[in-house]
Amino acid sequence: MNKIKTLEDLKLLREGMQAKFKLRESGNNAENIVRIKVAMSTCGIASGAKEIMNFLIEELEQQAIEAVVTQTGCMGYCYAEPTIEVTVPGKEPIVFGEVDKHRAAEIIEKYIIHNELVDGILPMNYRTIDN
Amino acid sequence: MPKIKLSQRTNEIIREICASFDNSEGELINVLHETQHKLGYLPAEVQELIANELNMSVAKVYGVVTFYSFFNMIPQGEFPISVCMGTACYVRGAEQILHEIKRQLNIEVGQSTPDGKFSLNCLRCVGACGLAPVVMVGEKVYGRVAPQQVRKIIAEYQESTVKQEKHEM
Amino acid sequence: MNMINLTIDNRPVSVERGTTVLQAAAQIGIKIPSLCYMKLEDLNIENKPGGCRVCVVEVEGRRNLAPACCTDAAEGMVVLTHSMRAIHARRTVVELILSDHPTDCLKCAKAGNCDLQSMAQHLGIREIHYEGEQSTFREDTSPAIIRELDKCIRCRRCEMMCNEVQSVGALSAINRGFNAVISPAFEMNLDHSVCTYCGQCVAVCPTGALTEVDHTGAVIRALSNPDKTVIVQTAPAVRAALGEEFGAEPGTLVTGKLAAALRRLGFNYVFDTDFAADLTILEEGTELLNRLTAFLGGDKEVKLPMLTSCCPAWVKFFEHQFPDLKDIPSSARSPQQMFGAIAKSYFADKIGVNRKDLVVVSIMPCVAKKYECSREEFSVNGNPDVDFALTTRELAQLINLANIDFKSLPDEDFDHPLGESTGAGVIFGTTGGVIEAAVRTAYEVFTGKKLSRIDFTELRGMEGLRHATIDFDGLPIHIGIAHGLGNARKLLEDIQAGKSQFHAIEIMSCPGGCIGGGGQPYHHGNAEILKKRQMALYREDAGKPIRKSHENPYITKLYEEFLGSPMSEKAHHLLHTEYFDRSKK
Amino acid sequence: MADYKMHLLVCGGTGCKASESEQVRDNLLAEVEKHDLSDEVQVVTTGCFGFCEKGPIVKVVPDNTFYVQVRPEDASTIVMEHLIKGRKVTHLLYKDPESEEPISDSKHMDFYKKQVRIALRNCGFINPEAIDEYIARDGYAALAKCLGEMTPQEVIDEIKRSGQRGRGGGGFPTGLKWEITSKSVADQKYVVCNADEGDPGAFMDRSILEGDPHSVIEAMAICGYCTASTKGLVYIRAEYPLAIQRLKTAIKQAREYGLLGENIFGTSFSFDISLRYGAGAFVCGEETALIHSMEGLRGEPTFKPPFPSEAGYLGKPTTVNNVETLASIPVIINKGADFFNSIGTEKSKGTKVFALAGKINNVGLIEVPMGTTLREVIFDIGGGIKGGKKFKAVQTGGPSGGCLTNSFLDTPIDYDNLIAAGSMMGSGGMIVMDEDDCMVSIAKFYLEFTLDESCGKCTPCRIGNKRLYEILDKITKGLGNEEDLTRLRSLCKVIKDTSLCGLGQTSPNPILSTLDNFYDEYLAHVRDHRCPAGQCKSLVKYTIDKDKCTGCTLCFRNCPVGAITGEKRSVHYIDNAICIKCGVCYEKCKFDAISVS
Repeated sequence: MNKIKTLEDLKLLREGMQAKFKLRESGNNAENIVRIKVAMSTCGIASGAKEIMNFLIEELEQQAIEAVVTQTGCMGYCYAEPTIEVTVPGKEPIVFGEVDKHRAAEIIEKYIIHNELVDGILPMNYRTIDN
Repeated sequence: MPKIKLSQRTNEIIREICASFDNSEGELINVLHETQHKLGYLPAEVQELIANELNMSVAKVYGVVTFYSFFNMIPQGEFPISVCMGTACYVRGAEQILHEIKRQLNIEVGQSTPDGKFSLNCLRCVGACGLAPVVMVGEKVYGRVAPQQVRKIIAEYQESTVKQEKHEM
Repeated sequence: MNMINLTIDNRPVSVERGTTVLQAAAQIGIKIPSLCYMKLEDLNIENKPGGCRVCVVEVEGRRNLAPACCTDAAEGMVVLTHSMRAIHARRTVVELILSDHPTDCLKCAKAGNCDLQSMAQHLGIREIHYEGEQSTFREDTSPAIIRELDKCIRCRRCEMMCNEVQSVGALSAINRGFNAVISPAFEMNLDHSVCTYCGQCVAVCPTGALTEVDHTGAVIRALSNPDKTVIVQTAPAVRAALGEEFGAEPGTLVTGKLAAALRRLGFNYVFDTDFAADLTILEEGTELLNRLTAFLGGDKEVKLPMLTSCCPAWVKFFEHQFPDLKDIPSSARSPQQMFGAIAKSYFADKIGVNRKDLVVVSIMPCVAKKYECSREEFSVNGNPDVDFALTTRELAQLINLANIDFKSLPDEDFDHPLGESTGAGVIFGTTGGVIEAAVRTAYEVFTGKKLSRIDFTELRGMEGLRHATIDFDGLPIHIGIAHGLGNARKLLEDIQAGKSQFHAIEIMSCPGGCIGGGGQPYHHGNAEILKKRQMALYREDAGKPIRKSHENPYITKLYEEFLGSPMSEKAHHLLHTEYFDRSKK
Repeated sequence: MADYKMHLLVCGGTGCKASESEQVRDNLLAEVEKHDLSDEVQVVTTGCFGFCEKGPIVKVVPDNTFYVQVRPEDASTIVMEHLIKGRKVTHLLYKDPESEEPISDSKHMDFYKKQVRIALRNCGFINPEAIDEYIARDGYAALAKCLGEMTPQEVIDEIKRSGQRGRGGGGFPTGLKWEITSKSVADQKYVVCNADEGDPGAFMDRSILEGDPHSVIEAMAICGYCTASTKGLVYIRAEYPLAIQRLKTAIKQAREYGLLGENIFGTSFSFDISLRYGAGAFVCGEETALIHSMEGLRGEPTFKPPFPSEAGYLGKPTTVNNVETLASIPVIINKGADFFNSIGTEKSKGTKVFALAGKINNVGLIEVPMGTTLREVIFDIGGGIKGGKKFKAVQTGGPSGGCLTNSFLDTPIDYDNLIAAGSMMGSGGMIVMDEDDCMVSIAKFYLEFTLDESCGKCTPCRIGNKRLYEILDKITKGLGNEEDLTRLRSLCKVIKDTSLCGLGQTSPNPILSTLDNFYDEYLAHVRDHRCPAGQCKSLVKYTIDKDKCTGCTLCFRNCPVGAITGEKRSVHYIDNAICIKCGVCYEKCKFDAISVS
């Protein structure tokens, strides 16, 4: 990585990254893949987020589902750890709570493959500053 | 306190740590962290050597070690048990858990079992309040613990003999 | 411009910027009580942790009470030192301290001299509303100092003295919360630590937590044993301070009464350590001249500067902290030990008493002297050269026990032969005095000329570090002076670094020298007392008929009859010593 | 195979459940089946929407229709009207309280979302170990803007105008703090991030550092620019290994990108950050103690002034800011002070992160605008009290704060209101207590904490708190008297009035606030030797009602100490000499046969 020397550098990088994410999220082209974020904060990890992340990666690979699984910080739903956010192309991201292996398998099977929701999804209950 | 003699290697380790912080008195806490990380605890002889290396009084080193609850002067058990005593855990029954562990292991807080297997400590909030009450064994976090589960948790380790990867003094 | 106007207890006061409320109040005669705060004016010693909270006052517009000792006066500030709220808080704070303090005042070594006791009395405390568990600690007895931490009020004065002033580092605050206390590392005994027994912690402790080991009982036993000949020596600084214990103004010289009191106590011979001080000058002075001559002659083996070695705390200090420099100090023993060695040889022979039946007691301004006389190298077949060292305070105790009305005593003289001294011996008790005494003799011996003036005022004073150059008839001799071990450390570090330009350095452990020793009457934080004691010694010196050690006729006689010459083999055996590496390296 | 076109999301949060949301779901399911829509419409239960006051809630996806206060009998209408006829059921829509207009789309009713995430804007959103993701969300744009377009004073003015106050507890205006350091003259100055989050039950700072470390790094650099400091230090608890690791990674990445180091953005401004570790001393959250600790000393506070802004780390001017304070700074710069100060109350601007814990359903990390009421936080966002129990108190401000009761539930949260109510903002721990919690024990719990964490330097904190604890202990053992309550209050006041640092000055707050708000409970302990919550072990006794006991042996089997005896199918007994009063039998008994007295 080259150093960011100017404001322009930063803007270019930002736009490049934003475009990349948009591509992923808009879901009607090459990057037509499922994105999963696993909340990996202390309490997430303490309640098994790491195992879930590994499980998801393996399962998705085995089922040949194109997906990116990344970590993220605390989503705030400590009562429902581990939590994951799943973004299926073309759809709003959905947060699932209390994800154990069984539930993770269910999410892949029902939601990712069959667009079927599973009980206990966590509605986003906060406003962001994005707009 | 029984006197121990530090091995040549331990001496070197401590000297290296001190040197990596420029033997600077102001870095004492970092040095202690690093040393405890490597050796598991900070017995008197280790503190004396550190004082010597950092060119400060051993009384001051001891003053710092005894001020911060993170530093230990006695070896921890093979499986250190920590009970979170944060408020969230407290209102969800951490005291009963602690009581039960003390009863099961027959030790008080700050002590180790005679076989050196377990040591018991309290800590203030690991930040897993969503899982209260929380007990940690080594690095592993047990959430939503009930007094009846304590026996089972301890039993998990009773048989096991995972040697800690700590440097022998 | 830099004056600040404020009101304290409805009275206006104008003070310089940087003045605390406590000091500002004092300027208009308002004495805000305090316990932990202590300032020794001009000695650069201040203890201001703001911890005891006794000096809290009400400052208009502030949410909480303010500690007067660390609150700077500010323009327009309105302070109430005795509002209901302040009094209630102050009394409660003292009650809290008392609730964690033993109540055995009647048999406490510090009774009558205890700041906490006075404070409780001052505030009229008759009941403690908050009784509860008291913190308890193991009592620790060392050769010189007793630590009874149950009586510690965490004022941190001892810690400050031990670290900031003395740079000894034997003590530190340890643990925290209710269990916090001041202790050596690992709560070990003081005698396992790097403690030098300088006793400055004892000198400033407001309570009975730190006191000296009491040897009065042993001395009474010796005095009442008909088989023993008991002789006493008394250090120079004692005569300038003992009077304080009996209500005399600080700075009152009580040399004559002191001799009288000692005689009434039953000592068979009443001698003066000043005699041994003169002897020290001859030995140490000769050693200096030898080293100087060799050095000037190009001898690379010779080490300079030469450091004085009269102070036992200083000796223990460099043995622990600068063992690599242990060849630099003079090998001369301290006056106390020279006296003991001569008393139990020369004098014992003279009066025909076996050394085993001769008991040598010393009266010292010092607690480290207790330790010094217990050092193995200062005994012969297990019989110490000096049997017991009492502090000035212990002597006062002894005088009281013997029903002596000190004030009404007549002035008496010391006995001969070990009681005769010169003005040079007297000033050993103050910082700068030893080196001045040495210069008076060294100059005349070195140059062969008579001094035109005897008072070397350039060597006097109270600054922690001083230096002067004395012209030895064309040869400039650079002299350094340090009192307080923290100051001494600076000079030693210079020596280690090869930066020292001095030929000779005088070091005394206690601020002010022996007049400020750990065994002296308590100064309670008043540095004026030390200065007055210092002036007293210079007065005594000025009034002495002989003021140069080498002119002391009894010293001359001693060499003629017994020792031969300074640094002779016999002198070396009896009057010199060696030092040990006490570091753990 | 189903291919759902629509989802009906029924809130399954505890609040909604209490108002029959389960019945709503069952009815919806039945209606869907009845109309043969099972393959197209899926009915699911969700977690809490955070709008419990208007529950039960049903949301229709994908059109985001948001129905509130849905009754079970409304199910048929929703299915018939909305699903089949495609018409929204107007009377179930949320009505704007001002205009009385129904709002059909949840996208246009963000206001029901009580939370606004500023400090937490990236937490749970980006990968904290990927600087690119941070940059994609305007990361380091604020730093670029400051360096490129603003003078240090302009930045400080902007922060001052934003009205932001320190989130560590004290509430000192951030801009002012920066300004003081900027005006101090010295050859070296420091920026310190206080990440020694020690309040038990608080984990805001940890979450931010774990979830969005770059926001803190960026803000420290901005602070460095404003105050002409080139060195930053993060003082972080050693108990937070994950946060430490993420922070280290982030610092490394920022250095690689040239966002830390020499000549940032090609300007003459250089700044770098290193870490210092705490070692388990709560008092080190106090800034002078923190600085001593960073210098390798015992973390004992010293008297202020001098303030760190004038003489701090190594005697140099030092700006000490808390993690959350810093995390909001880039937003203030990017979106402007007006954006920030449009949120909140008159004297407390912006948002505050709280760690919601205790006897509450939705334990978690939340961020709400200043001025949100405790009721909204506890009952909407927090989803109410666990197990359907009664709300008793909420503790804010950790060991420095107080317990607030029912009567404060509608108090808008801000610095001044909380202090007026006898508590304080503190760093943001919010512990909810229910009817089972004994307030005397809670006060004692906090005192024990303070006692443990007091540095021992000043008398009132060292001995005074010990005495407070002893009195409380006596009371919880049933040995107290009414005079003790007077002594307690009087000593509390002196400790507050005379202690050296914030720890001691606030340590009596948990006692004073419980004395104020739960005096009857104290009285019950000292007068009747009774613990109304049944929590003080010395004062309770468990007994088995022989008429109700069925001899099921469940209590016998669960008793950890073997205090219960009895044959199968016959009445059991508790031996009170052995009983440790853990309450397990009481919880386990299915027949209500065990009583506490």
